[in-house]
Amino acid sequence: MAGKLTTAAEAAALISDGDTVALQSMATFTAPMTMVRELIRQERRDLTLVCLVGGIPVDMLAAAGCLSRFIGAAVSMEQFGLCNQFRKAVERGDIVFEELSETALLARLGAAARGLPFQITRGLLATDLIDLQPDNLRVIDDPFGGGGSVVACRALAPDVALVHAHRADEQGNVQMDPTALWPDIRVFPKASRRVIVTVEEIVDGDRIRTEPDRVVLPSFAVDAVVHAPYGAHPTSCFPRYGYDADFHRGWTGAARDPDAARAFLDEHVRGPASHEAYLDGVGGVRRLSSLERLASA
Amino acid sequence: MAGKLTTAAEAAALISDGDTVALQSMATFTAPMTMVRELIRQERRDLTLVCLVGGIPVDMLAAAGCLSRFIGAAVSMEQFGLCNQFRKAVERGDIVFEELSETALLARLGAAARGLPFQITRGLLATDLIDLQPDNLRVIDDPFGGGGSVVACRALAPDVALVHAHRADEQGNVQMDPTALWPDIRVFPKASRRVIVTVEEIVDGDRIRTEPDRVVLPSFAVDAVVHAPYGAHPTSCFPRYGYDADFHRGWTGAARDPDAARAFLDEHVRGPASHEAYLDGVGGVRRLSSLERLASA
Amino acid sequence: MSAPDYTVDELMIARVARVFENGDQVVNGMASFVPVCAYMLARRTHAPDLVWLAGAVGLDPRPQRVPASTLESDLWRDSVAYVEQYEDFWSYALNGRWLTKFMVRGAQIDMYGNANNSAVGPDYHRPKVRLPGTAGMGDMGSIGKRLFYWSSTHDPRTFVERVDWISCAGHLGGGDERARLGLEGGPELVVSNLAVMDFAPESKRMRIRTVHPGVTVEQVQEATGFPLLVADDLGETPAPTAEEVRLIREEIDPDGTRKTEFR
Amino acid sequence: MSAPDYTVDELMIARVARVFENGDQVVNGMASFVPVCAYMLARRTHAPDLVWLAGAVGLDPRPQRVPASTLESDLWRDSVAYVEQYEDFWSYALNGRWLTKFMVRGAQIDMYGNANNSAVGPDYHRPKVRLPGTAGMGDMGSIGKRLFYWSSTHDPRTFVERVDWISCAGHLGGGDERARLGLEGGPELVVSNLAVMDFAPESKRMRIRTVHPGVTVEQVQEATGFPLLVADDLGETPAPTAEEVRLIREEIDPDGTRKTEFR
Repeated sequence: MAGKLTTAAEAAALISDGDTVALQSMATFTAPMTMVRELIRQERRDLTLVCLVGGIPVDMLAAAGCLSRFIGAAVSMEQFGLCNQFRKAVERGDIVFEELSETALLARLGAAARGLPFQITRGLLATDLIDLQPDNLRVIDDPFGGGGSVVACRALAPDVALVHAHRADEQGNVQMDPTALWPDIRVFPKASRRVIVTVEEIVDGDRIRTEPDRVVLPSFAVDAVVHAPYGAHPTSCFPRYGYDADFHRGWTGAARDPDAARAFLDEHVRGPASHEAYLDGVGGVRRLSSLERLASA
Repeated sequence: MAGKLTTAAEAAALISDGDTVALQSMATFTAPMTMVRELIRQERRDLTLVCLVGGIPVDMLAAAGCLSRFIGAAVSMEQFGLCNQFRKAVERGDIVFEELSETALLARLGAAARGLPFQITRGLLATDLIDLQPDNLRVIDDPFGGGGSVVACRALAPDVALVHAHRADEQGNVQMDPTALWPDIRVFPKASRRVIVTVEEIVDGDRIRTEPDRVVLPSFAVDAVVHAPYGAHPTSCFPRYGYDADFHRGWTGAARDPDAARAFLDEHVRGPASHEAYLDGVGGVRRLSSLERLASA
Repeated sequence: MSAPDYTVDELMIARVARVFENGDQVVNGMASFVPVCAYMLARRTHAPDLVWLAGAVGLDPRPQRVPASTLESDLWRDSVAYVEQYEDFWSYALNGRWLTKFMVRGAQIDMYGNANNSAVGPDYHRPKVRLPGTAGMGDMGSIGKRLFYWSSTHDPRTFVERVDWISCAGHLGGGDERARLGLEGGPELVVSNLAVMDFAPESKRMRIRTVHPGVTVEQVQEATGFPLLVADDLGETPAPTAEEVRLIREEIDPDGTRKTEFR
Repeated sequence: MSAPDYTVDELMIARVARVFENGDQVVNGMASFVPVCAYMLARRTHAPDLVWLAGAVGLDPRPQRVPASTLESDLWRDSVAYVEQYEDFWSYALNGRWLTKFMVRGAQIDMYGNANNSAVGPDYHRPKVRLPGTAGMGDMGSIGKRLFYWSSTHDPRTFVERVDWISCAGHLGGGDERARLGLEGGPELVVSNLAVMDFAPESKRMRIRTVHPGVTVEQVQEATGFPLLVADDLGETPAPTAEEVRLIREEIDPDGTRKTEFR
């Protein structure tokens, strides 16, 4: 089978201006930050981002002017605040926020994953959020009677999914060590037309075969694999390393002001000539080791 | 937490005549045979059985007169034939076969698991099977237009689910070693009102905690745990033991004739005074060891 | 025996803990220190078998102490199970048999127990303040859960007459509107930093049940953006016991992380 | 170079193998020795990167030889992944991007490529013969898959004018009926123990493309319960090569398990 190993820069070429990008992200949990930084460097524009809960990658992409739309359930960096650059852009009307409850978002993506025009949920019933999206959400009756009303959620098929995982082989069999499995890795890739995976390590297929039940994405569902150790930094990658609290605080401090945010992105995203240079710039081995200690504490 | 450990006989008391029983089963793959034998011994009647693919347990339950209805996608013991006792009962009209494609069955059970009145599939469209079940299947249109027709599948909530797994703790956290995970263990229990699990071994909770990602059922979703080593015999329980081909051949030979089938059930199901006596009766340690060798060959 | 000294966070945690019993299953989301401390307290006191799904991931974890995040792996260390979320957690949550009580916090809560975490202001698309988003509350309000609010900011900005946008369905317009729409469950209790409130049986209007020690009904009303009902049997919120305070301070949250909610 | 001696099972396996190419993903169900041998042969010859999901469970397994069951763990030993079926396999199968070619066998196949694995006889509820059931074919016929039939029993009992019950949607009543209903894909090829048939472009009626060496069109017609069309460029099914036969006999299925389909 043709190997799928490529670089972040080449993988990002699979993403065009105007694309809908499904992005793995929770408040501070694993996000494919190497690819996020690459999109900022390559100045992608007019992206629609799909997240369950957007954290720092959403704020950075918003600050860099990459986004015109966000589809998801929440945006927050939890203890590090509310993603001010993103929030201000929504308040200005520069980014459209298509807000969905978790089950409604998952129903839309699950429908695309399964080739269905829609799936249903009882979430969102009687909220104000349904009428805000008549093209995507519609209240329908149980055709068998007796079951009451449900919300039909129209299929949402992103152009590309970006996820980060522990390891893969060159064919694209992607494996996770025991950890939280959020919907962003369980259904985002299946719903999307192309899938780009960054991983902590590239291994031989025989290593994957020792734990076949821990493969989260089979080779045929993966288009590109990028080797990116610490590729989730500054988000966490349990059980390998924790989130970088200092980096998050540095960003939230900078993100209060557009100029400071730009300077921060220049220093940590646009400036470093390589992934290794980025890691050196955020504190190098010393910092990364301390994050590893956090994860194994 | 109150322990859930009980005996097969006591667990079977959770099942009443007339109940709908979701039964783990593939052609020869893992089925909770200890509980199946107990239902035959206790002479349950008028059961509706829900299987993805029914194998020897379905044929034995049919032969013993326990069944009035079968809901599922197929009944077959693969190399060992078509489940003649079951088949004859359907041909006589004694057992109603509510036949569903795999996705239609899973949509019905998934709807119950998720508290939805129905779920949809595109499976079965244009077949003759939809019109045979107007109460359970109905063709509806995509409410957003453009998506064409889909089949709404009414929720199916069995009274009880029976499954067999590798291990559990006394609280009912159920774990599987790496193996095939069929829908019968992934969705049958969630859809059912009560869940009975037989396991190869009972372990301390700390053993479960070493592989938290391999728990297939959390304690709160399990009502009863029965210790049943070799509890899937004569079906397989990979990676512990293979299916018992000789036993299957013995049954298919007997099942050509109602009297022979009754004698077989007397010998191997109604006769043995205990699970251990059953295992001795089918060949004891010598046979079981040879099945283990098959699994690890 | 009530504690000689305690702070309002400890009082709220002790009060919230009493909501949960053996046999319940509970879950927490992000930045949920009051619920997490309350679950941990309940498990150490009257409800040792309370089933806790930390972060909707880790079943019955053994965290050493409350960490800085309630949606990170530190919280679900040493779990007996990691529950995959897309298929497993949501089936358990949507089914109706499990996780029947759900704790919610809203940037706005109104007199009928509707909550808003979406947007402040009349123009949803150009909001005065874009809030984080509905996340799971947009589901939990509609699928029959019994809702329990907590708020560390009892003020007229949080407790508003009508939320700008209903992103969590409470009692809607009050009365039997919720029931007429076929929705089960709904808001039962609000535990704030000033008082404990429920919803009157007929009107479904928010009603003071107990005021915290040292707080008057008038102070609660003044901090609320709509007229509150007052229960006939109005009482005082019980102070936490000395043992409860000790557990919170010494075992559950020695770092005082819970206080980040009370800045 | 064709093999000096071969049996019809080997000819069918070699012919079926040519259906699949690098980049395809394929799956097998139970008692599917012709497809399994064909996948294993294709992977050893022209399509080394054919992705095989053995038993809809094991991805790219390394079975030592074809076992007695094609739905048991012996088939998916040493897989690179175990694909969970309820959420994962079915998403990959239903999505439309993967697993686009599907092999089917029916107890009855009709002139428009509809198949029946449900019941024989006009009364579904009191059938003359209760067949095993529709299983996955009730899905695969309706969700846009390209269908490839195999049959080791080319006789008028299997090849019937109209199936008693359509449990796998083929070209339905023929012509454009399938397209009018919005169904994509559909039956493309039938590889039997006598001939290879496709479906005429307009009428969608079954049509002989090649007859196996030593078989005449008349013999095929005689074994068929409806009038077959005959392709203008009718030819002979290529015999398997010596190397194909060697691979099947020595590496893939030294136990001859495939022959259980040809009893």
